[in-house]
Amino acid sequence: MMTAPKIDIDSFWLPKATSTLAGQVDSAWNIVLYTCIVFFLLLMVPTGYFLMKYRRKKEGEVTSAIDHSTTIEVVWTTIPLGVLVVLFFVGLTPWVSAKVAPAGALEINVTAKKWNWSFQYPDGTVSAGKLIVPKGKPVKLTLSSVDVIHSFYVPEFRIKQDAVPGLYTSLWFEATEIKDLTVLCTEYCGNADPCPKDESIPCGHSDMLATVSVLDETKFKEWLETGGEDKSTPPAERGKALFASWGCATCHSLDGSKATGPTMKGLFGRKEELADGSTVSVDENYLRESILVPTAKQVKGFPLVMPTFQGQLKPSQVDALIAFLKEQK
Amino acid sequence: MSSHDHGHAIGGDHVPHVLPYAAYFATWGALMFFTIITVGASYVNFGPANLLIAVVIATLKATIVAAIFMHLWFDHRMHSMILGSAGLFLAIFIAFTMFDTESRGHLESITGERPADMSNPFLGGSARQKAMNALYPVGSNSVKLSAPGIVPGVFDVPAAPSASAAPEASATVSPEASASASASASVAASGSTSASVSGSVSAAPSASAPPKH
Amino acid sequence: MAQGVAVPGTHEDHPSPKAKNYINAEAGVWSWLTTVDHKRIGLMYLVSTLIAFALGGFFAILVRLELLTPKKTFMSGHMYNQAFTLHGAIMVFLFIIPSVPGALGNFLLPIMVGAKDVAFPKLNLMSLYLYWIGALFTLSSLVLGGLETGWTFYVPYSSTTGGAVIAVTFGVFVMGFSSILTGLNFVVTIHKLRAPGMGWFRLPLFLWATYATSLVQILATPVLAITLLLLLFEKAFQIGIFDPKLGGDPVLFQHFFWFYSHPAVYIMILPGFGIASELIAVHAHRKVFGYRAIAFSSVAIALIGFLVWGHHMFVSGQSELASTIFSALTFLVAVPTGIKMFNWISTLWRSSIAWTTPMAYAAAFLFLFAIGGLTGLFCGMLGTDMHIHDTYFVVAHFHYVMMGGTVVAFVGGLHHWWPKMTGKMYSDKLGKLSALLLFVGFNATFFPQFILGSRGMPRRYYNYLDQFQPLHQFSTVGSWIIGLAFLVALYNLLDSLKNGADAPDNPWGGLSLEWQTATPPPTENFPVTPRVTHGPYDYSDDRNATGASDS
Amino acid sequence: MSASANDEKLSPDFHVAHHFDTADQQFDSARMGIWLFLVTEILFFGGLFCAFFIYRSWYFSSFVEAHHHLDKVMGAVNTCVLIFSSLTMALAVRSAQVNDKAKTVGFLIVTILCAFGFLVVKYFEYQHKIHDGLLPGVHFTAQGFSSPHPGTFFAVYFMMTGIHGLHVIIGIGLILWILLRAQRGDFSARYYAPVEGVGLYWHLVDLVWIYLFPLLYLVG
Repeated sequence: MMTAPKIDIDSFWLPKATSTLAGQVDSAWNIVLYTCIVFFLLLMVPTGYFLMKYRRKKEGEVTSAIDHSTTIEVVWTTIPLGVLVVLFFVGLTPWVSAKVAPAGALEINVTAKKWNWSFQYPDGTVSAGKLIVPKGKPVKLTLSSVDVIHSFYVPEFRIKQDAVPGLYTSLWFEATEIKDLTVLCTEYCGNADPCPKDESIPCGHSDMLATVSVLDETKFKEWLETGGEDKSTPPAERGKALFASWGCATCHSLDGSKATGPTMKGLFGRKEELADGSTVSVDENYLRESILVPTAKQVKGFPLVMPTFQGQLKPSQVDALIAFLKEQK
Repeated sequence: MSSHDHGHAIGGDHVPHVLPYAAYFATWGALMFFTIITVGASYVNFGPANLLIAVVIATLKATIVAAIFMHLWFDHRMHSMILGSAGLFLAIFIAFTMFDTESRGHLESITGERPADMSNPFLGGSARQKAMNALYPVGSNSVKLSAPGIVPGVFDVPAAPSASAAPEASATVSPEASASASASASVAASGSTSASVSGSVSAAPSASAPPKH
Repeated sequence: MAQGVAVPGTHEDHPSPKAKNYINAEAGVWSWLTTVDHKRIGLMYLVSTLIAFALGGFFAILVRLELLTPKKTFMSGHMYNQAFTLHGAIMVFLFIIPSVPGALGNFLLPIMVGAKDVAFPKLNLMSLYLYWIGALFTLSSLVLGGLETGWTFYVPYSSTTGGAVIAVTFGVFVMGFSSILTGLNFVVTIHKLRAPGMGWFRLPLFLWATYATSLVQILATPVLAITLLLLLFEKAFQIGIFDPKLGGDPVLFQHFFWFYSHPAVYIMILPGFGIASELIAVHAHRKVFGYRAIAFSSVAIALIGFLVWGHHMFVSGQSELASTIFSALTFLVAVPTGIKMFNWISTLWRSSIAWTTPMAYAAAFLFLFAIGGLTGLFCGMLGTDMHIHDTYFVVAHFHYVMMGGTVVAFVGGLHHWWPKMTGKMYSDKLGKLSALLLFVGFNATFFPQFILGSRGMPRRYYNYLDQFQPLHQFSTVGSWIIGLAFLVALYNLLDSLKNGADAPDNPWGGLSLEWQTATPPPTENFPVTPRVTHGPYDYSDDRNATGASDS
Repeated sequence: MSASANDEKLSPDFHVAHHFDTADQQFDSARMGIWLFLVTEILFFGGLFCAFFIYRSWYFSSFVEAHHHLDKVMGAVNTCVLIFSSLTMALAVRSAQVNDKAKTVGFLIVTILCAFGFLVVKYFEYQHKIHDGLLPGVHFTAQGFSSPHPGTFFAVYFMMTGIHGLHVIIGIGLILWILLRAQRGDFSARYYAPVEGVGLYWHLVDLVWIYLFPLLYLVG
């Protein structure tokens, strides 16, 4: 399981509100909460009172013959109806603001797959598992999924939207605080069986977490300019991080054990037998091709299920991955 | 046991309500007639009305079958109500479902090409993406993201071309319009919803619409 | 005794309970398996659904136990997914949907309308067999590699995952037919087999609720059947109706599914409403306040229930316009539901409440359902639903409705009609103890889940953030109390069969027809077809006031 | 209406089931049951109609292109066959109503023959589709389609006609059952509820096809 930031709870019911929308949702929440409490008391106080007062003291008590009152039926039909109409509009308001992103919002594409999130910025920068956004600027997320339905949920932002394969859905937010927040998947998407030994690798629905890092505008620009990568760390180390964050480890083991895909242990220089009968020697070109066009050379005995990473990984990231894979002796 | 009592709604059910042969053959004739009509109509292209014509004729035929062959016309009104309720709830089902599917943005209308590349939904397909890729070649290390407005629309520069308003296409309507409603598939619908409800949102939010917030 | 309801020759010189009744009319397993007696079929439904409930409850306990700690407590994530899927699927399809109509409805409906049997007794037996066959297919998943789709079978997960999806889908498909046939049987019985004098407004409210339920079963279940059939073909042959890779639409599946499953929520809760009306009226010995309002609100809930299914899909990618309309319509359902609550409470006013076990359950029902119903407002509101959708808040909400509502009413109804069904009285003390334990355990289990959900804990999570652990632990302990409550109730009822006193014909002083016949009832319910002269709740001696319900 | 006149026409096997008071009540209940059952059938097919309308609207060009691969003539022939069988079924019910056993049996036989005829035509249609690779979803192998997702049309086509065909087969079984009972002399002017019930079912099968034919074959 990825380490996820704690959800900040600052009231009995709700997490701390850290987006512009959260305030609106919370107002609606409070209105419906107090309405419910009032109605609950309205129902339960008489119930409790009647249950005590009208206990049977002796057999054969004569009970009231009043069996209806049109007036009172009309009253308790129309008053709740009026309250409900109001509640509908109370609920509608924050929702409309949640659904219509301001023009000029920073547009980020979100791709969900079992069991990780990746975020693609307009300049092509791709960040896996970590959504970096500027504070105080509207950010519009366009979601899709490559396998099953997932759902993007940030409790402190009060936003949620399913990521559906074959469909684009969207939502937007504007963060109001500089901090790290947890993204949760709320649409059930299964579990790997068995789980990878390494517990840091997401293994199922409840591990499909990501982090939203809200930075101030300057820091965000800096981050984006470097493509989200820290060039000072050695490539192999960056590759290791990429290997984990892109979910490669879900299918490729590092210890030689068999999984959905071939193991990465002793990969470099190995002779692989392909599905078409030919063999290939694993070198940089083969690795690059397999990452970008997995369908090109399918290793015998493994299903062709790997998605392409073309357009998601930058060349420098592919290089980093290759550097990491070369070290897996 | 009378067979002369057709023509009025039946009362006692243990008296079978027997129609004359002529009624059956006339019904059959009418059905064949409408079959010929509907087949004939299929050779003429009425455009969008094709479906409507077919459904209307089919409904006529179905009504005839139900009324005569299935005896509904002479039967308890209850049975007509039962059949009617089936139609009503079917209509509710189809109407509400299509209410969603017709007002929802669908991948096809966005990408303009099918089948969509499911393994990488954001690659290649969308016009917006193509425009974006043209501006910033994917993965190109040579792109230095230093110019202001490089994340169009976010940091000031209202006039800067937004990601979706690609150089080549600010004028063309179809791929671009869909691309800017884009990616938010369904936002177009919400635009009209909210417009009707709150009147505060433009009906077709696009990249060039004034910011609301 | 039989105030206002003249049933010749049933009660005056009623012989001892050992006399011929539906239970001892014939002996042997074969006589039960081939019976067309609605009471025997009802009893077999009762036993079957209770076994299913025990099994579903077992999985619930496992799920709660696993959630005692974040990460692994004692089972793998894969097994956890199967446990909650089976808990949901069994509880919904094998227990709640068939339980009240199948068990209590079958047993009581013909007696309550004064008929000898349901309209189509053989069809009724076929329903039971279809239920058994469907249940077998569903449970076969236990040995066929499990099922981990969640009870909602959302595509494309269900059409791409392994396990026994096809077997379960087929099982639920078959059980759907069982449900349809039961509903059809009930509608025809109520329309055509009412005893002389049994006008529509002399039907006990339980029958109005059952009637509304049956309408929903007939109108909604076929859509589930076609949905599951399409899913089955999708899974087996990849026909591409729902598969996005082939141009299908996963969200369309949700429309199909919820067009059934939302009305199905009313299949589950309406019978509970009906039972609650009976329990309150009989044990408070008062003419029901707003009989017609309660009766019509049942039908209204059933019909409006068809217009609101999209509220399960506010964040699914459904168009915003559709969501808005569905949300608005959703609020309409709250009106008839509120009317019921108000009228029940008014029925308690100036009544004579006997604190029996069934009344204790009815009181628990009123409290729990009030919470379940009101918290539905949070889910129906677009803005707040966005936050709590697919979180524990929703889990708590529907458990308050389904379990706090239907199950509590069902167990209350079981205690209410147990003497009639078995001819034995149970211990009232133990019965009330079980009601109290259930009430305490239920709130301990599910109230914390409201808090968990509103704080951001998603549902169907095997692993969770450490900060949620205290509330999860509280909830798990609560689930043990619920388990204990059911064990006490089960012991009490089973013990009564052996050691209980013989039940009189009318232990609670009820006025509807089932109390006017022998206990247990004879095979054809009444020696002579009863002639009904008054409404089912004319407890008041003031005969002038009863005119209102005659017409 | 003299009771004795009715009694004469009662078939020997007929008796009012134990839980009904009168034959009327039994007859009415049976018919209401059948009508309610037909409601479930309509809603069952309704799901597929819903899918048809939605995907037709989404993949309009694909549906138009794909429907040209259906054989209009065969569809029209089958429509006529089914409508004719509906006529003979209605006449069979009429014959039962007037105590004409020979005609009841005769019309039922014609109805069954029509049903088989329908299935034979359907068989040839399916054979062509399968041969041309016009199958649903992943099994769609036909070449030369210019629009995407023609498989979706055929998914709808095969599901709809397949389930309809299944109903025809069930119908054959039911009519056969009625036929044997009619032959045995079970029915009379006073007791013909099973004939009418199966008749209603058969008309519904026809009714569904009345919609399927234009939607799938004609407008696509």
